[in-house]
Amino acid sequence: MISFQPTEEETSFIKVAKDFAKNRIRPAARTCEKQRAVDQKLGDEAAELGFLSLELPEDWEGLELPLLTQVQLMQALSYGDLDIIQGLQGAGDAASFFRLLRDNPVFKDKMVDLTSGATTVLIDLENNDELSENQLSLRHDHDGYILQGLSQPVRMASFADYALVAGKDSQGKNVIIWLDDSADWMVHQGDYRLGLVASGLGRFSFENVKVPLTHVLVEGTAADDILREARNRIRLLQAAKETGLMEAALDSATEYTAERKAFGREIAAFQGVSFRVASMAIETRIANHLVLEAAVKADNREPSAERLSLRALHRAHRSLRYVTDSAVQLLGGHGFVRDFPVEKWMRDAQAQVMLYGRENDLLVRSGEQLITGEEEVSVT
Amino acid sequence: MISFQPTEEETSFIKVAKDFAKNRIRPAARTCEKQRAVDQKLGDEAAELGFLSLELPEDWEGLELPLLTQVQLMQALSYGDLDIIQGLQGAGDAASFFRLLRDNPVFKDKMVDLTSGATTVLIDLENNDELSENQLSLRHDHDGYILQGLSQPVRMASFADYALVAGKDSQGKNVIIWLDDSADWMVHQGDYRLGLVASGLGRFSFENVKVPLTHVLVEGTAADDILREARNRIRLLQAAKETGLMEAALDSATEYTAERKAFGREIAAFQGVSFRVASMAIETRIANHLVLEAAVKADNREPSAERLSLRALHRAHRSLRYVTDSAVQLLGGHGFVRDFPVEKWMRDAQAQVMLYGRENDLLVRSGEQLITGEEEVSVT
Amino acid sequence: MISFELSDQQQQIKEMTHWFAENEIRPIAMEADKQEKVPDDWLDKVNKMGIHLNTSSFSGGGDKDSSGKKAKKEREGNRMGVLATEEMAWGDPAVTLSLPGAGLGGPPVESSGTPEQKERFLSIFKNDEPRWGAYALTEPDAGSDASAIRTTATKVDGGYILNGQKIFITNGACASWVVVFATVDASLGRSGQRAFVVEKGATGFSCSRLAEKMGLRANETAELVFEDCFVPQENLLGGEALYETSGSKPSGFQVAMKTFDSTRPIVAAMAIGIARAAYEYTLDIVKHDYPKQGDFFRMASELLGECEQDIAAARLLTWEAAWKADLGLANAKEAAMCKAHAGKTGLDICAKCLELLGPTGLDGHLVEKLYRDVKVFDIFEGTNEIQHLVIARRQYAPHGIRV
Amino acid sequence: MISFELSDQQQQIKEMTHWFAENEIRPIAMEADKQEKVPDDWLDKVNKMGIHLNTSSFSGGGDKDSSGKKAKKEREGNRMGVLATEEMAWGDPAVTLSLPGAGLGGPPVESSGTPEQKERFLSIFKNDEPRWGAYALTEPDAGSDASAIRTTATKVDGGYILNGQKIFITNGACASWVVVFATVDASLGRSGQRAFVVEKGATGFSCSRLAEKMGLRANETAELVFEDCFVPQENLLGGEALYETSGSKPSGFQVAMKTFDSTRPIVAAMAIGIARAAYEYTLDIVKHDYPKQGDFFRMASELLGECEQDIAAARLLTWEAAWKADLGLANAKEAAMCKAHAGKTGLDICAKCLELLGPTGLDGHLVEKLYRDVKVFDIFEGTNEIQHLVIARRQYAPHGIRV
Repeated sequence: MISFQPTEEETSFIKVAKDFAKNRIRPAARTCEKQRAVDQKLGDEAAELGFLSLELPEDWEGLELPLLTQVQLMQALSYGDLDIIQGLQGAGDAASFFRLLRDNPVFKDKMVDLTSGATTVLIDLENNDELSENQLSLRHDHDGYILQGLSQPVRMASFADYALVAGKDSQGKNVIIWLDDSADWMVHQGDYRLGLVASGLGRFSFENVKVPLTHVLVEGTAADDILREARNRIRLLQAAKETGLMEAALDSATEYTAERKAFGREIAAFQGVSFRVASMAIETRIANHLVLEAAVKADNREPSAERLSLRALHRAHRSLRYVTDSAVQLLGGHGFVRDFPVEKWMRDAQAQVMLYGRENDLLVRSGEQLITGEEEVSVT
Repeated sequence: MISFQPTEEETSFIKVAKDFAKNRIRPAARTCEKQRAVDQKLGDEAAELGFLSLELPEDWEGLELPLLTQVQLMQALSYGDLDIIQGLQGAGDAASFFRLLRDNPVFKDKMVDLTSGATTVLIDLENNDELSENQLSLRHDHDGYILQGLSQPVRMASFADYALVAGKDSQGKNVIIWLDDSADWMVHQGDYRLGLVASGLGRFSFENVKVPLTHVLVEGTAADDILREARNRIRLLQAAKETGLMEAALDSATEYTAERKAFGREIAAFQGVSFRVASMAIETRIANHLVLEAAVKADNREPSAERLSLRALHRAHRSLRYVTDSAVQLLGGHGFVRDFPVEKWMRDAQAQVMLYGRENDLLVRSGEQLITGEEEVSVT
Repeated sequence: MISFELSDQQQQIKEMTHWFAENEIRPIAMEADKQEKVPDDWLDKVNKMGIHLNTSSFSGGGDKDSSGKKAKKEREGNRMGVLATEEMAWGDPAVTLSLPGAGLGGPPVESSGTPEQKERFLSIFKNDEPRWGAYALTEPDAGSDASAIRTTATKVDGGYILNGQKIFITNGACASWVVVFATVDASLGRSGQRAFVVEKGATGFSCSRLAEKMGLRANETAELVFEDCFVPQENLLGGEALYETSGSKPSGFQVAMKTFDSTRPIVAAMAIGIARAAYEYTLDIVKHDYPKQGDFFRMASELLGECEQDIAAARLLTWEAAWKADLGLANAKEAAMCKAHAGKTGLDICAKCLELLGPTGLDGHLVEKLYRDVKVFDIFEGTNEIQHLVIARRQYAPHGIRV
Repeated sequence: MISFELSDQQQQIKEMTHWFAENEIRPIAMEADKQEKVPDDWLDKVNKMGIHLNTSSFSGGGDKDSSGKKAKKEREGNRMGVLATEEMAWGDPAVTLSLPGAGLGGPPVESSGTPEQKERFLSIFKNDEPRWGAYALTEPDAGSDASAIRTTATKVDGGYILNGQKIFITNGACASWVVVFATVDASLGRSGQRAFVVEKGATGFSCSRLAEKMGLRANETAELVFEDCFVPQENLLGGEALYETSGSKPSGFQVAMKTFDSTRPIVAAMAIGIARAAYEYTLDIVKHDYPKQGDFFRMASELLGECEQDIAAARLLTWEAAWKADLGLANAKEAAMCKAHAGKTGLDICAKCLELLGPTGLDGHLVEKLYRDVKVFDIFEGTNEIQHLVIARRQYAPHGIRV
């Protein structure tokens, strides 16, 4: 039966997350940005509350929640500050791979400690454009792989204990490898000013690093399936975070324009203002719903999950840019200075959409699947 | 010196055109639509005033005006009603070819009468998508060409005396041919309800029609140049017509919203209304300026003329859809019924953009030339 | 639990209405547009099948499903209504709007009529011959501003005398009765408004003209005139009691407004059905006729990707509004959101499909008709601007200001 | 005759400013953003070169070109101003705004100052050391609504006492003088407003804080405080005479407003310069590093095609506004149009370029800086919303209504 009602369990967990977002995360945002890292204590609290292990498997001490529940929690948390959420150390985007590869012998043999503070960085070669020089490449070598080149900027690079590299090798075969020796790489800290400054952005460089087969988690068609599913999950978790930021910007702009006066009345009384707030509200709601629907499909492992995750992330990107820009615009000059959070949110938003896939590309890929695949508009 | 001031000559000719548009064309629009053809008398008057021979060469009894002057006149005329302008019989889009091919021996030999009421239809194979079945094709035959298949819908098909077919043959070679025997083709009247209903829309069908070399105006690289230049000119004349319709819709919506009252005041007092009118005004002005600039380049036969004509027509299409839709929206229920002209204008606008090149395609083609060609933003 | 799966009942009505739309409605869509009329024999046939348009909760197949069921069962009439309406409009919106039934006149009678009135007006939709109800609010000088209506209702012995004019009335000429909004005293503003059910043939009630329109041509849009038209007391919707209960609060204006929260999702569902029809028609052509690589393929992927995304977005918003209504939750904001989004993107989607079809699309293709039809869905039942106002009003309500 | 060719003089200033932007400004752009400051020695160097920012008519190379030329020659100062400003901002907008000169304080002094004031305030910009002028209108509670300013000016013997606070003042702390708007009597509304030139070091005049900003970080944005600040009579802009001439008409408010028609095209030209810098930077990378076919090429063609089109559109609107100003024609509508379009599309263009650059664009690329810089161009000198209001007002003026 069509319903938009979270379960009671979800509702109470979401409340915890939203309170944490408002009372702990939001107030720490500027400081963490200045320090270019999330406050350790804040990270510990988040871990304590379980927010860093939502995606991890139960037998790895994770909560292993359905994606539907996780997206609602991620949205609530990101209402506080996206930068902080993206800078929380731990399994990060790699968590989805851990979930899907929990029984992989590589992990069994190595018994790496992933649940108490160690940080794993996901380097997805999909985000390598095959455009730039010296881009990171993975070459098959007779008994393993060779990693060579410079990755795109990724989150948490500055804090990396482990790295998970996933994507196509030079022959076009998918492979997922596990790196647990930080001597294998160098991290270029670079010059990041736009946004998500506390999230440890950086690029990995590898100089002909030999990866033995004992570090290969999976390759070939088996890797295809894992990669597809993990990417679907990551897209949705990221889109949910974006929705949380949208909500924050919407509320902030609503509040400001309800109080600020000009020409003798609250500026909300001008349709030039209030209609834009209404459009922001619509876009936020749409992004929310598209994420929820895709999460249900992903939980059910339906074939449409991939297309729906592309669709949800595309819309989240687009709406996020619109909503955060609108919030700055509605605050006028006050939107451009650091006295209010909206200027930071607009910067974080732009950094976020740059990190997680080109808007246009996500759209076209979802569209291609419509033409080559199923027929009906999928909402059922 | 940068200037937006028309010459005195232009100003007075534009005044004649605008008066004719307001006093003669506008009032006849609904009747012509019902008759599915432009009133003969109105056409005669337009011819009398010279409006049908602006592009034709002087030695063909045309006015042979610069494109810069013509676009201003076309804009003024279309302020009356685009459908009527598109339905005025005569040389139509073929006029640009006549201008460029005035000395062609085929015309010399045949001495066709083009300046007194005969109607020529341009069938440009560029508008053939290479997508549909039985599309019109031009095949080289040992001493001429074979025409076979069904054209896309074109203007004035129902009134055709002559046809000019231009585009690539099946080998990819450009060729322009002249057909002066209406027995060569059949016109499918079809079922046209959307807009430009008075413009004689129809499709030409040819059943293996043999075109002898005596009807080939030009082929190969010589045809490339003629085609490129003629298409640039046609794009700009069409874009100018679209700008005229935009102006009409803008004025109409402004007037209506200045008079109509709701909630105790003129609806123009609501920013939801007045800001949209302001955006319509901006778009109309932009379309106008891009056409003017491109026309200057085309008159000077500068290499950038092609890109600028693609750019101007792309923006005109986009703005036309926005402005005519907005006019309907601002009139509310009154915008949807035939008591006001805006519903017709929105339909005509949509038909127009469908006839003259896909918006997206025009944009991408202009963008490609930026990447593969010149560097600077061209406004100099 | 959040879910987007249809219940058995929902699935059933979706399938049934889709079948009907595909096999009965779509085949006559183009011809009805050309004739500017839905054929009488077709109407007679579907009426005998028991197919009606009821915008409060759709009833197909002749059975009433929203009343008298066993207690505790979750109401799902609004969700079923939007599901069914999307399918029907997918077949053709003008034909759908012309289906026999109470139409937009249904909700005010259902929500505000006395039991006697409900019985009297809603029971006439029988299989013997097609009948319609209608809803008359808009006037030449009162469009979006429903509080500005000027039609007067003068109390006389045994009833009221109406004088005034109404425009843009769907099925207004063929309707057996029309819910008419009028004011007993313009100086009272909204609280002076009353809703009446005026029956066909009433003296002084006539149709002065049928509107010619951009689209929805097969559906009748009437201009109605009331010249000293007597309406008996028992046709005052809700009876005098309704307007006396609590001073200024309930009024004809409230009757008019409260129906929007249930009709806007229905109107949104229609716009979605239209957009989906254009999208599927175009997708089909692209799939079968066009190349699967290269520039055109990429353009089609982009445009169709956007179309499908906006359809899904509009549909989810609409479902949410209907779900809230079924649960008895306030849904004015959601109803406005779905209407605003579906109305606007409906046109965008049709335009994108026309761009893909190219010039060929001008010649006898369904999509151009849908393009002409869909525009008004961003206008009637509250323009896009009014929807934005409603959303903004709800958005600012917690801050204690009224925009 | 309609023409888009530059005159010799226009071409010359464009080339000169471009040379300067490319060789002097651009090289320090990224570092100045990081330091949140334009280096003093650089400012000293360019000041010695005679490069100033003068927003009414740009003067480069130390020569004054807009005054005292032979009669009959068409004025072209505004066109030269927008051409030069676009080039400078292309180099870097924050550095450009930090250039010595009267800045936004210039236009009000030029348009409303007495000859003595013009001489006294505008002649200080000499080669010995860099000096600035500034313009202080906005207050914490008066942004778009300039008529609501609360800074008071109390008439005393020999002058006025100012009390109040101003925010978002470009070069407000380093300026040698600031044009300050204040009211002699708030109950008089706009006609009570006066413009004063407050000189650095005046007692009671201080900078309370420098704002930290999303972008334009290298440029100083000050918060100014006036606490019983005495301003001598001779610093009332235009003198008492200006405010007495015709009753309520001229006022400080008019002084503030009339400068917008010449400064808005300048601000638009800056936004265009920024957008063009992002576009050219990205085009260059796409040309040299990226494939010339396939999906990425098509996406790049589409996005860059849109960028270039909007840059050209904004530039043509800006030229038109400047051309009208040169001819002495009313240009408020055109000035608002170019500002609205350039401000909005400036951000769109930077965002599109960032999309093309992908994640790499986050790491030390100029475009992300330009993205942060450009946003405020849709806000200051009148927000996009205010521009729409100005355009609408002019659009409805012939119909006799004021919106």
